[in-house]
Amino acid sequence: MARRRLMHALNDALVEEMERDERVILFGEDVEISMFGDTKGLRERFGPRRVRDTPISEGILTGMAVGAAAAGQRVVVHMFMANFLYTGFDGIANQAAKLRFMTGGQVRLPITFMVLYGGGRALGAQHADTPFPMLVNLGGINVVAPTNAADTKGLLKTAIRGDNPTVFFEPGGRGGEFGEVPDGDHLVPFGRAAIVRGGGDATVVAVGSMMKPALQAADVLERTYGVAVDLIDPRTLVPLDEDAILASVARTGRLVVVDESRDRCSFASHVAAVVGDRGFASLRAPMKRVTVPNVALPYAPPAEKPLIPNPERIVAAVLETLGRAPLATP
Amino acid sequence: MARRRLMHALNDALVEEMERDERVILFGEDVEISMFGDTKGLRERFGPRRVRDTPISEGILTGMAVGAAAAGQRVVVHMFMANFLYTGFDGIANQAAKLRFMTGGQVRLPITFMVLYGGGRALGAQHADTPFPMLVNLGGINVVAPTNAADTKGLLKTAIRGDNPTVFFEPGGRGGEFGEVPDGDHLVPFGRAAIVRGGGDATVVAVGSMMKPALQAADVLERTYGVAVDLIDPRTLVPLDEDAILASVARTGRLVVVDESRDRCSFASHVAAVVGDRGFASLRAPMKRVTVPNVALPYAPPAEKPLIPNPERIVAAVLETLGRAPLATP
Amino acid sequence: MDTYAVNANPSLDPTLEQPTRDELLAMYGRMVLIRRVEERLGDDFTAGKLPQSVHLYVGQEACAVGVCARLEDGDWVASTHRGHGHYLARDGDVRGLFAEVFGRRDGICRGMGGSPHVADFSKGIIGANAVVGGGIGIATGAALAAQMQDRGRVAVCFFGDGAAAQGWLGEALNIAALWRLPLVLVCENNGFAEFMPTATVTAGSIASRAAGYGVPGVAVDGNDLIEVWQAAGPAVARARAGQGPTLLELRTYRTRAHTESESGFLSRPYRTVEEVEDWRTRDPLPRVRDRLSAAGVRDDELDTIDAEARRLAAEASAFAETNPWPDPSVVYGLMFHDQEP
Amino acid sequence: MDTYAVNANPSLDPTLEQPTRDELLAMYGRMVLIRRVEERLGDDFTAGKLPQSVHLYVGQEACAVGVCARLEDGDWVASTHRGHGHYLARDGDVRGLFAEVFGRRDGICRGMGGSPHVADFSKGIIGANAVVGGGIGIATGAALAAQMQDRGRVAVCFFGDGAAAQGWLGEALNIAALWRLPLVLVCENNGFAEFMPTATVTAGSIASRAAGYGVPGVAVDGNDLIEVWQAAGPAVARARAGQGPTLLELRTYRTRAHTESESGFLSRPYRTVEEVEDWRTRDPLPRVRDRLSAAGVRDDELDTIDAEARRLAAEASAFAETNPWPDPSVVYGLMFHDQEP
Ligand SMILES: Cc1ncc(C[n+]2csc(CCOP(=O)(O)OP(=O)(O)O)c2C)c(N)n1
Ligand SMILES: Cc1ncc(C[n+]2csc(CCOP(=O)(O)OP(=O)(O)O)c2C)c(N)n1
Ligand SMILES: [Mg+2]
Ligand SMILES: [Mg+2]
Repeated sequence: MARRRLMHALNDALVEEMERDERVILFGEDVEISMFGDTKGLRERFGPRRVRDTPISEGILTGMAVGAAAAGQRVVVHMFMANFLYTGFDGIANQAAKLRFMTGGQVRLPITFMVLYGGGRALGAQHADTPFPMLVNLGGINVVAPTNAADTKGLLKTAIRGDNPTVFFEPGGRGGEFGEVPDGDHLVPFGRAAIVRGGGDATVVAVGSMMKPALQAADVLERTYGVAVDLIDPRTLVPLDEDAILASVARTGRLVVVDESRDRCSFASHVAAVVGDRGFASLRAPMKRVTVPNVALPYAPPAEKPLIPNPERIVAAVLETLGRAPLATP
Repeated sequence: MARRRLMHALNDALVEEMERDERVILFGEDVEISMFGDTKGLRERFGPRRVRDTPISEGILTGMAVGAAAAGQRVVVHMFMANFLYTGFDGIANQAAKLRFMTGGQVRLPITFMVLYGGGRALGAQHADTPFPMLVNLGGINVVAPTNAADTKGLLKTAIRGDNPTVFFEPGGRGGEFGEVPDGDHLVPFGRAAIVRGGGDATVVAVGSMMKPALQAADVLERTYGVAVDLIDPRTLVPLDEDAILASVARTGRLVVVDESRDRCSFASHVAAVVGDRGFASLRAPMKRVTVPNVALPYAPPAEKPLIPNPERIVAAVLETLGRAPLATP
Repeated sequence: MDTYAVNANPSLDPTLEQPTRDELLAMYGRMVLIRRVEERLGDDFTAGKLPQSVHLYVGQEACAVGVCARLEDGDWVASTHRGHGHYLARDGDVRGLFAEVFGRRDGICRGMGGSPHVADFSKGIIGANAVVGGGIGIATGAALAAQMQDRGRVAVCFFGDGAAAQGWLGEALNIAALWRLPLVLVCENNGFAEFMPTATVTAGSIASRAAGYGVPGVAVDGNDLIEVWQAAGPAVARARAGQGPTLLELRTYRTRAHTESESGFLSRPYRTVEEVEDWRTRDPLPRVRDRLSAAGVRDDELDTIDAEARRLAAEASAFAETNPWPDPSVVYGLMFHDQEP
Repeated sequence: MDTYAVNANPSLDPTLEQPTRDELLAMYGRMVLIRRVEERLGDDFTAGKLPQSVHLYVGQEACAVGVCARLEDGDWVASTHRGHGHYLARDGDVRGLFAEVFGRRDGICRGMGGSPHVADFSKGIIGANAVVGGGIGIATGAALAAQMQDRGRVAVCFFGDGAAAQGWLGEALNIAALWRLPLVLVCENNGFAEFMPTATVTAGSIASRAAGYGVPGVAVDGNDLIEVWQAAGPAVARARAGQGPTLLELRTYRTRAHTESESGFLSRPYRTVEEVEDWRTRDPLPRVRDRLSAAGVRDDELDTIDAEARRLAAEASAFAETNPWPDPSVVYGLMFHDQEP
């Protein structure tokens, strides 16, 4: 075990996979100097052929990733902020998600698109989206959103070593939280949720950076209300470990999904839809989504902050599923 | 009343709104000759300044729409197939959906993006997507998907006359179905669902081109099983008439949503999530989604056909919510 | 060749490389095969045998054949919705092509892609894009892979005059020039983007766009096989030698419909009969045939080539027609490698 | 001017139009105001008063001022993440600007946009884009609207050398040339795209990209106000006269950080101290000041301009600091006009 920040875990994963397989290449805007630290030192270590700064041309970077992967490389593309996935969306939605299918399975596309996402840092509407839904909906793209350092490393390694296109959502925030990371070749499989807490009173599914407020909410619920939740980290949105969620709801009968997507067609909506179908028999209360309202994120921090799911909203949602009211805040 | 095909209803709406307001302009690829017939004759009628063929440059067409609208025009852009929304997605997701918000409301953006969508015509994966979810999730874009000629006309007129960006999903198929269209200045408001049938046994929500198989399913259910469904056409996905759906589910306790989006994070998922929250108390059975499985659409018709919601799948889903089994097909 | 140039008539320029008689004969064979395959597919469409309409390559054969004759096994080609010709120019499998266009089980893409997506990695066809211009990024990426792998491979991207308006072209020129990628960008300017004449959607000229990136841009007569071959040679060689990209503009003409179904939906003509007839007089096939005759190839030899092409097309069409449809369940195995969708 | 040209030193060319003394003085005032506002915002950031880091315009003042001096009320300007200068060059409101950058209620965008989105329609600023290159489409659309409305308006797009790599630039050149849109594309080549030197991400030259579309492309010294003004004049006039677009490349330098926070996260330098110092010797402000002195403007007059700019900045900063935050509920009224989100 080693204590690593999220960004270092990302960096470790990149180093290990680039060491392991020389077909792995990395390109993107400013990956050499690395504003966030995730790709720091890679250029020096692996040289200018394998690690390349690119012009600001998201439109073609995604298509290039497809071509380079189809022609035998393992490609990591840093797309910077998730909003720039929109800018390069053709290469993802029309090409990466479909080329294997359209060619009758002739090709493997080992591509990892890395992006930062989410709000809370006064970055303004064009740098703060969490566009899980459009990617999850494509069908042909794996979608990964780790919540801690160990999974960040293990999932990124799985993405790079895998043979399918993946969008990897880096938890935002410079450097990120510290966490214990297992030594050695630590891989985390796709499609297996983590049960972060096993409580039994209600099921809380929290995605990516929403795990932090969800953990805080779980503490408050336990301490203040004596409510012990099952807290589930899906880790990968595609593939999705529906069974882990359903198993928990089968015990709790209650579901709250915490997701930084905007509400309509959010990932939270989809989890609720799955449970409202396959898990309906065990449901004992309305399913709650704690998401970003259907607005863009503003710059002014006091206006931005309440839009992003926070412990208070999560606590209130869980209590509502239990038919209880939050205590008046002092 | 006049009997008009869907494509003619579109054309009528365009003619009327362009007659009514000379600020309305139309551009896009091959809008002059009009492959689908929707924009036919407009160039001749309104001249080469207001109706313009553009180069194949979706990337900038969407951004141009924003600029032209912000500078005082009412803009209709034909984006051809819905898959090309991906190609020009930056202008929609980063610009059209956010410019008003980011400028503190300084601007109105009267933009209508017209697209054809959906499968069933052996057009292949890059011409057959139904990307409702990514648009619905943006928050700042109205999403319209009419099912019949009258609404097609009325909703398109509302979109063009409105002051907000709208993606208008034209029901696919050349020419389209016939339908009765009211005479005069026929406008259909956004956010008001249509109750196509009032049955009471189960609620079926069917979107856009899925209304046709849903109607067929409703017939079969009535004739063969004695089941009378509430059939709801939301007409606009954003804004969404949640109340109409909830009112129906309050009576029926059963929900089936028919949507040509791929399943994960589909519009169907969102409707289920809303009902699984606000309508939970009245639910008496698992909520069913009849959608496209999480795959791309293939070219070979026998492989494509079963992927698209059809009356059989809808009938089976409705019966399942009623705890009944379909009769063995002869 | 470092600047934009339209060669006057280089195929007659004795200082330029000339194909040998055998090379010419081989290229002619491919061109004839493409022509007969396309005509047959046109007939098959008219006869209602195809699931969808098709975009045929008739009139443009010299482009694919002249360029691909310069390629080697292992080189990559990104193709378009009008891609049957590119595939056949890469020694494609005629039956597999027909079966694909018919949407059948033994199509090269198992019936999943269809006419606009005729891709065959075993022949270096790295996707045929129905997103106009979508191949540009893919080819640029393939060129990057080729550079990494250092085996002298090159990537060629075919795209239309319509596609040249996509911003990706500029992005590709920039990146490929900066990184000296082994990329040849081949614009087949066939006069139309669907029904829009090139001139109404293209400012300046396509070949001249290269100069702004310090990339050679060359325009030649795309209906003249020798010119195409002569322009492609140095471009491919330059790429292979690690000297970076070239933009070729091949000026040709689509003598058939944009899509075979167009007469069914167009309400007015978009070009004159005279224009089409005029271009037919510049048909690329007879020009090569004449040259071969002049070089002493007998008429009956040439007729045999033609007959054999017809036979292959007819045989493949019959094969495709009786080939089974794909099993619908196959779709679930194709989204991901080794992973459920 | 129909081809790519770098003027040697046109500001000294007596055959070119020269600004009057008053015009020059007015432009100088704007430049000084921008400089002092930016310095003040830099200090405010360092003092921890801003919600986020800022991209300052220091060193580039001649670009915005020289171009905008050629504009009229009603003309449109699409701006960038480095947009404070463009706004002030359009006679922007200093208090409204500060309040916006502070994220406050009385900011020009009500605190919703912040520093990278300093837009003010009343001054013709049609959005400031934090999507690099995102203004290109918007300006092209505004130019189309201007053409439709036929009032001689023009649209100007400012964008960086980094943004020039976005394919949108080629798309805009093509469409604007075809339709003769009243568009002036102004690339401020300040040497870097974030931390990537222009040369590593730009093949050929930016101004020369215009030629491929038959559009004039001109590169001038962006640190020389007169040169910028001289290049912008004909470009704006051409647009206004309905003759179509022009691409200007203004070669300048960013003497401050890419983003004021960069020293906090960069692990290594991306340029030398000498390079920055060298460019400081070419600071656009003293060059204009010298000229004004030579034209007889007294030092104390010039000093007063400077003092007044400082005062305005300080006053606006103090205003912003005490201005209330926006009411969080305001967000729900801003997604749509007259419609709930
Ligand atoms: C991104 C995109 N936009 C629009 C279309 C619709 N479309 C199909 S073919 C075509 C014209 C293509 O013209 P060109 O590139 O010249 O190729 P050609 O058909 O002439 O071979 C268009 C616009 C498309 N397939 N993809
Ligand atoms: C589409 C997009 N890609 C990447 C970024 C991240 N980014 C912010 S500023 C910048 C550099 C812009 O360079 P340039 O256009 O030269 O403008 P400058 O900052 O030099 O004024 C980049 C890459 C972005 N904001 N938008
Ligand atoms: Mg063409
Ligand atoms: Mg720059």
